[in-house]
Amino acid sequence: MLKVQGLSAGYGAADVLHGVDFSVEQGTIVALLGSNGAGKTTILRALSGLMPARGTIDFRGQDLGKCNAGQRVAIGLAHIPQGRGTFGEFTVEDNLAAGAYTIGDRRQIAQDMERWYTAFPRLAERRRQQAGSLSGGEQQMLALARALMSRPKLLMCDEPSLGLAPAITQEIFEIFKTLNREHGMTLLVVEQNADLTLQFAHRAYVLESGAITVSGTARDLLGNEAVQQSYLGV
Amino acid sequence: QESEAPGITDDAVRIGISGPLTGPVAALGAISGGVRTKVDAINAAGGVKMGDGKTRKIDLVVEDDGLDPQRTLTNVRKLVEREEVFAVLATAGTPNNQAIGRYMTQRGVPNLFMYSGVHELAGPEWEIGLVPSFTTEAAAFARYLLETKPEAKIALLYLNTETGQTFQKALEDAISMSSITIVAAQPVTSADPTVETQLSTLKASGADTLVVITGPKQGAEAVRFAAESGWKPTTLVSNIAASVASLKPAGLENAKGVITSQYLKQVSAAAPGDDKGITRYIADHEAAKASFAIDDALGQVGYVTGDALVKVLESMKQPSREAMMEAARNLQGVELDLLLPGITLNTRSGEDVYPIESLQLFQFDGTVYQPIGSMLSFEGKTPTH
Amino acid sequence: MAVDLQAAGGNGPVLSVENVDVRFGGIHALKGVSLSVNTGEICGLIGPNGAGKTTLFNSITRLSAVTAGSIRLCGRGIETVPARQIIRLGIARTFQNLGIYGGMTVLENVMLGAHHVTGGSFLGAILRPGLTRRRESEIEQNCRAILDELDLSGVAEEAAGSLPYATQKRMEIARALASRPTILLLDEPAGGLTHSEVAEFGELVSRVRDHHGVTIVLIEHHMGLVMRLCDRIEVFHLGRNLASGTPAEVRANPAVIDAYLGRTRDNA
Amino acid sequence: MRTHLLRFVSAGLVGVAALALPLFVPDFLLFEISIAIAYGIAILGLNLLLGFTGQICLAQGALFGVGAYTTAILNVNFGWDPVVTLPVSAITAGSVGVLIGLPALRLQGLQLAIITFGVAAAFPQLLLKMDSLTGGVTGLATDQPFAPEWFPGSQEAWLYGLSLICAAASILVISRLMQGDTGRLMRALRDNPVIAEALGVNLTKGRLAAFAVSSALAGLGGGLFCILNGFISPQSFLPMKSIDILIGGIVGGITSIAGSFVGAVFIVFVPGFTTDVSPALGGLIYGLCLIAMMMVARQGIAGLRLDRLTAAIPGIFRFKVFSRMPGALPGQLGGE
Amino acid sequence: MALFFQLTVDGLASGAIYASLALALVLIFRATRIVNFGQGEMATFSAYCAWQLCEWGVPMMISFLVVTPLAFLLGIIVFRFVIRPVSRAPVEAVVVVTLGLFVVFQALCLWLWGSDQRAFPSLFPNLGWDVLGIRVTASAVGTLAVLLGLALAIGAVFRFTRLGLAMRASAYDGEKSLLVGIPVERMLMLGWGFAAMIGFIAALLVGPRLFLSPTMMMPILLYALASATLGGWDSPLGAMIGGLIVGVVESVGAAFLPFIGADLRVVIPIIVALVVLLVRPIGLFGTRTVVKL
Ligand SMILES: Nc1ncnc2c1ncn2[C@@H]1O[C@H](COP(=O)(O)OP(=O)(O)OP(=O)(O)O)[C@@H](O)[C@H]1O
Ligand SMILES: Nc1ncnc2c1ncn2[C@@H]1O[C@H](COP(=O)(O)OP(=O)(O)OP(=O)(O)O)[C@@H](O)[C@H]1O
Ligand SMILES: [Mg+2]
Ligand SMILES: [Mg+2]
Repeated sequence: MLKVQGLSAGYGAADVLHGVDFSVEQGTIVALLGSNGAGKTTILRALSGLMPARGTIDFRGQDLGKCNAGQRVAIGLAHIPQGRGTFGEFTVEDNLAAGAYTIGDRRQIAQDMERWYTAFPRLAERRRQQAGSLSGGEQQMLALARALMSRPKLLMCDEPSLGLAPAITQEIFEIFKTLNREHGMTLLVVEQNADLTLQFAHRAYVLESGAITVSGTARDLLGNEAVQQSYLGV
Repeated sequence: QESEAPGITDDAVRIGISGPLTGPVAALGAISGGVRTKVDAINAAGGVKMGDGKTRKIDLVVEDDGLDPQRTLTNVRKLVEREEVFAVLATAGTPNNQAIGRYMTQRGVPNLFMYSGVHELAGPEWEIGLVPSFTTEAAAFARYLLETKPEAKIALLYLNTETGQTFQKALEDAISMSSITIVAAQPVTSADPTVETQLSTLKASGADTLVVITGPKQGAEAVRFAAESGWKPTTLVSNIAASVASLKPAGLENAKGVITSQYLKQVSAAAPGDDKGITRYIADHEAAKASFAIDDALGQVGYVTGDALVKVLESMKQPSREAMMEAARNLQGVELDLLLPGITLNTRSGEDVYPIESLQLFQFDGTVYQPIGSMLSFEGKTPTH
Repeated sequence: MAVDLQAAGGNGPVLSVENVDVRFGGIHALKGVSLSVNTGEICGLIGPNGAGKTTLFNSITRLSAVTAGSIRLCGRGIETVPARQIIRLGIARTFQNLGIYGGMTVLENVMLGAHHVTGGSFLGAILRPGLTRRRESEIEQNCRAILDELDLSGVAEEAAGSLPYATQKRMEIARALASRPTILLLDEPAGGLTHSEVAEFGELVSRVRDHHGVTIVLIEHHMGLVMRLCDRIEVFHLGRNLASGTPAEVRANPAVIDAYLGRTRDNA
Repeated sequence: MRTHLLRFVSAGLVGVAALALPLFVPDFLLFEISIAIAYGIAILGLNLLLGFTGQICLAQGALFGVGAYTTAILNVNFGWDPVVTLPVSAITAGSVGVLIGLPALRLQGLQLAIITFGVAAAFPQLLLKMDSLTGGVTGLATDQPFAPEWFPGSQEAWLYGLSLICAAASILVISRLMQGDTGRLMRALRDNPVIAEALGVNLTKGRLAAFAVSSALAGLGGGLFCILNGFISPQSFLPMKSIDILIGGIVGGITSIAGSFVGAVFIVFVPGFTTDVSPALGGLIYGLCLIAMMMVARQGIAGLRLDRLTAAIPGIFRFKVFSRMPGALPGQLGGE
Repeated sequence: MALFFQLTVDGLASGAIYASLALALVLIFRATRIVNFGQGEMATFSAYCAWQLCEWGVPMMISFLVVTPLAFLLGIIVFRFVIRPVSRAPVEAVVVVTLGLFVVFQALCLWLWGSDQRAFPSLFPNLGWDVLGIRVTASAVGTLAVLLGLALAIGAVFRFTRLGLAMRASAYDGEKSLLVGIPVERMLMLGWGFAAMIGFIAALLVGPRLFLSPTMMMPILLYALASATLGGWDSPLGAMIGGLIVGVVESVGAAFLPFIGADLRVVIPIIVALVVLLVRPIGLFGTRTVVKL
């Protein structure tokens, strides 16, 4: 579904990514691990078109190099950015509506909205509240729900569990699993909670200093000693 | 010898103008346009034959000051020191002339025919005005009211600058011995978006006469308000706001009956008439491809100023700045193309430094101004201080 | 102005929060919560999202007004102290969503933490440049020492905004320490750390406590860290106290498991 | 250490060049340059506010006027020597500035900008209203300090020297404020006042002090302006003057000392040049100039990193430009 | 007392003038987060175009209808060639650019049409009614009605439509908007287009009262800014009400406050705005934003 070759990108003079290659198969969950500052966020930003990058990105047969960020969403790529990704001065409801910008069908929007409200009752309570005043975790939920509103084919999450209570984290991962299993949604997840991530991912890549160092099935990685040491805390 | 003065050679004399070409009062830019129209015509005819026997062309240098006195000073310094002009002409604005007064005096450069209706001079030795003071206009209005409406209750709309204040004081003086009263006076500023508030207040005062001494925009507004609000007072509008062109936005039918005072001939492109002065002006205007409209009063003032400059140059005995001031201070019955018949430039060294002190009253009939009464002369009556 | 711990009575509670209520318009974010922190301990504060943990920090540092209840630092009520005085009383904090100055260097950020110590005045800066410069270099030395301690010397001159998330969080701690606090409020400081990094971070926190003699209140969702590090844990839920006790007690508490930890596994 | 030395040397070079200027340029140009310096001092003050504390004050032209009128009134009504009035002008304008700054404690950038712009608009009308003191529209003519006997140069050179001294004093004040704790404090207020407050920064004091210094510099510039012209009137302090000063600040670069003076030169000379090119199109050319300027030099002229081209003199165009996060200027005209 | 009511009515009439420019300013602020100082001048320019068509003999209504889309186009062109190139620059640079627009369009009008004031044809009949001794003009009533309609329409578009939501989102944060697939640049462009169009309509409404001249809008800029501030920068209806408040207080205050008087009336909008802001820093109808750290 997604094939990335020789991806390089950086801020200003120095490159942060040095020719990254990886791919994501249709209908799988792929985890991207890596220590702090390895460049995981940068990869996602490059993929969603928020920053210029070199190399080829092929998404379902289309060359993403030719699409701008808005078009990438329209063809099914969604990105939940790290940290606060919501429109702070909009209400929760407006945030969700904005997330559905690429969807034309009003009924479908209303349905989806209800669906995510049910999944995150916290948000339902806070419908009319400004997103900026939500608690950190609530904002994270909102960001997730908003990305899902566009009914993406490939969902990229940047540390979705950041700031979420353990119970909610589990819940979100359950949602991911359901989306994947029942709707065939493909996921690319950047996570520090490697333990949990590898439990449900199919494949995983480890990024070190802007280059992929380890790759394999999630099971392989769970058994990999180096990975265990730095990411699993065994 | 004195011909050392800068800015003058055997075949050219250089004159500088600093005036607003941009900004909210860019309309005043027509003055320099008018001067240029006259100057172009004279140069095309070979130049001015000056009192020392030499014929010189006039070389005009114009700088934009946006009516900011500080920029006027900078411009004038540039004109005098870099462009080396012989004299500065037609500087517009009271504070602007105040700003350059000292410099002109220090340098001994004529500030000729400055354009300001306030008669106070900042550097009397080197400065002279041209158009009538607002005190003259106030006196003319007062005289009209004394004759036709001795019980008039005046509502005064005035510009809150020296202009308006000078006028107001003069008007008060002129009616002080009569039973005419000023029942309400409202100031306007050039920054007012509209002046309806002031006009409503004036109307509510019960006045039967409206005297307007403001810029053209507020003048037109006042005229329209007076007509549209059903007030219909006798309306007297200062000549700085009363040209037909500037009344047009108010609706000419609304302006019917408006009275003003004037020293310029009425020029209408549609009906030029056979007045020689006007014919010449129109021809010059066309030849110069002037950027202002032919009926633009400020352009005409500029033309008159240029004309007056030529007259002064002609009567200068020597090519020196002192001689220029001397000539400007001793004008006797000088007629100009666009001045109303009977109005001439008159000055007398040491006694009378105000060239035009006569006015004719006019009333608007819906298309043109018709003269009323005879020429009012206030020769030598402009207050000095 | 920092409060002298010894004078305040040894190991009594440094910070005690009683029945605090906070409302935002119609939202009742805190409904009479209490918290008491003893000198020198590391107190964990956990609870589901939106439970009001950050809001409590905000009320302690006076960024949100409390509608009822009392907050006492060493016995002294601070509910009405202006926000900018709080740091002088010895309370320093970090922010959940990063409160850093991205355009400044790390060193500058940290030196800002020491602002209240020297409190440069405009007149002083203009009229007494010598004195100003001396103080400046003093502070700089101190701050560099703190950066060393937190392993940030390498990035001291870099713009804070371009650093990795976790480094920025660490820098916030350094800045808090630069203010010489008696009590340190950390709001999710270990977000975005890998497991090995979390372990290191835990060591760092205890080192900081021992070395600087500070009391620490820690909000974290990282259960492994909280359980290992904290002497005592307070659990909030829906703006109320849900439970409190030692890590083991809290972990076993069914109400906590229900509301917060989740049933599947304890996510350590 | 090396960069320190270089900065010292380059500042010295600029100083020497400034001192030698009267030998090379004609008097009227020297006069215009002095006027530019007067504006430059006011712009410097504005930059302190805008660039360093992130507050915007569109009344800088009015404060400039307060300074000018203080000098003029003290000279005309009380016979003070104009030069002696300068500190008083600075202090007066500074106090007025603090008054204007009071709402700043509660208002955000955009709102504050508009309120202060209102002050700028009211100022000339106020001057007219108080004509017994200010001379109304005719303005006030003041004495000019004459060059003493021993001074070899012209009167203009003497006044130019006075301007340089004022400029040097202002630069000294600003550079001291920008360094160290006060500099950090101001930038902290600009980038995020809430965090700043949590860090113990006194918002009230910081903001008002910045306003005071900024206005005082405007006052000093204004006083100097009055001395240079020997005459002032309300026409010179119309609201557009505040806008011009703002333009000067931004075009020069709002976080740079040298930029203030570059910007002043821009607003003093460029309008003249453009009307010289074509009187009818002058305004058009000037406006296009402004727009083009911002396309080429987004951070202002001082942000052009001329030092990259001329690596040897890094200090001249960037005395010290403190980096800013893009869009970190909160609540300015435009932008959250 | 009659005078008081008359002044109130006058105030509403001039308030409508301020409100009309304020509306355009608020629209563009809401859509792009920029205060466009050149807004009034762009409107004047379009009004001149319409005037020119009338002068050439085109019927009034037709020329207005022709120029309205042209004004929209003008907004788009300005965005594309002037604003977009500086979109990544710091905000203060954008401020200077809009000031540049102010200068450019004023100069352009001056150059093309000269500085004389012109009579601008009015949309409304030249009617007036005497209501209990108070004069009410058709143009004032008409202007108010049109403005109210516009304000409500704009407000509704922003609040209830997908387009409005997308425009608000683009203005709030371009990057986040891109992430949800909103074509940010197109939204900003539309914002400029609509604002220019509303500006033109404003100019149509006020042109007959102010007389057409290159600096027509300059004196009302401050009042419009004060009105928008008073109403709250993100509310079109607020701008409208703010304008009316400023107009009425100014009109009545100038006549009844002896120290202020007509010559100091320019301080009135500022004082009103200041008082309101000190009580409510976001304006009467503004929305408060909370940003958590
Ligand atoms: N805006 C920026 N300007 C300059 N450098 C940056 C910027 N953002 C990130 N970097 C640098 O790029 C590198 C990679 O950053 P990135 O955010 O992609 O890392 P990451 O793997 O997502 O880390 P984290 O766990 O902190 O999210 C880091 O070293 C960081 O310092
Ligand atoms: N300024 C505010 N305005 C309105 N509601 C607010 C505001 N601040 C917080 N809240 C609400 O108060 C509740 C408590 O928020 P708080 O940030 O304290 O939660 P928290 O415990 O820190 O959660 P998390 O772990 O997700 O950060 C939340 O539901 C939030 O929506
Ligand atoms: Mg990251
Ligand atoms: Mg929180």
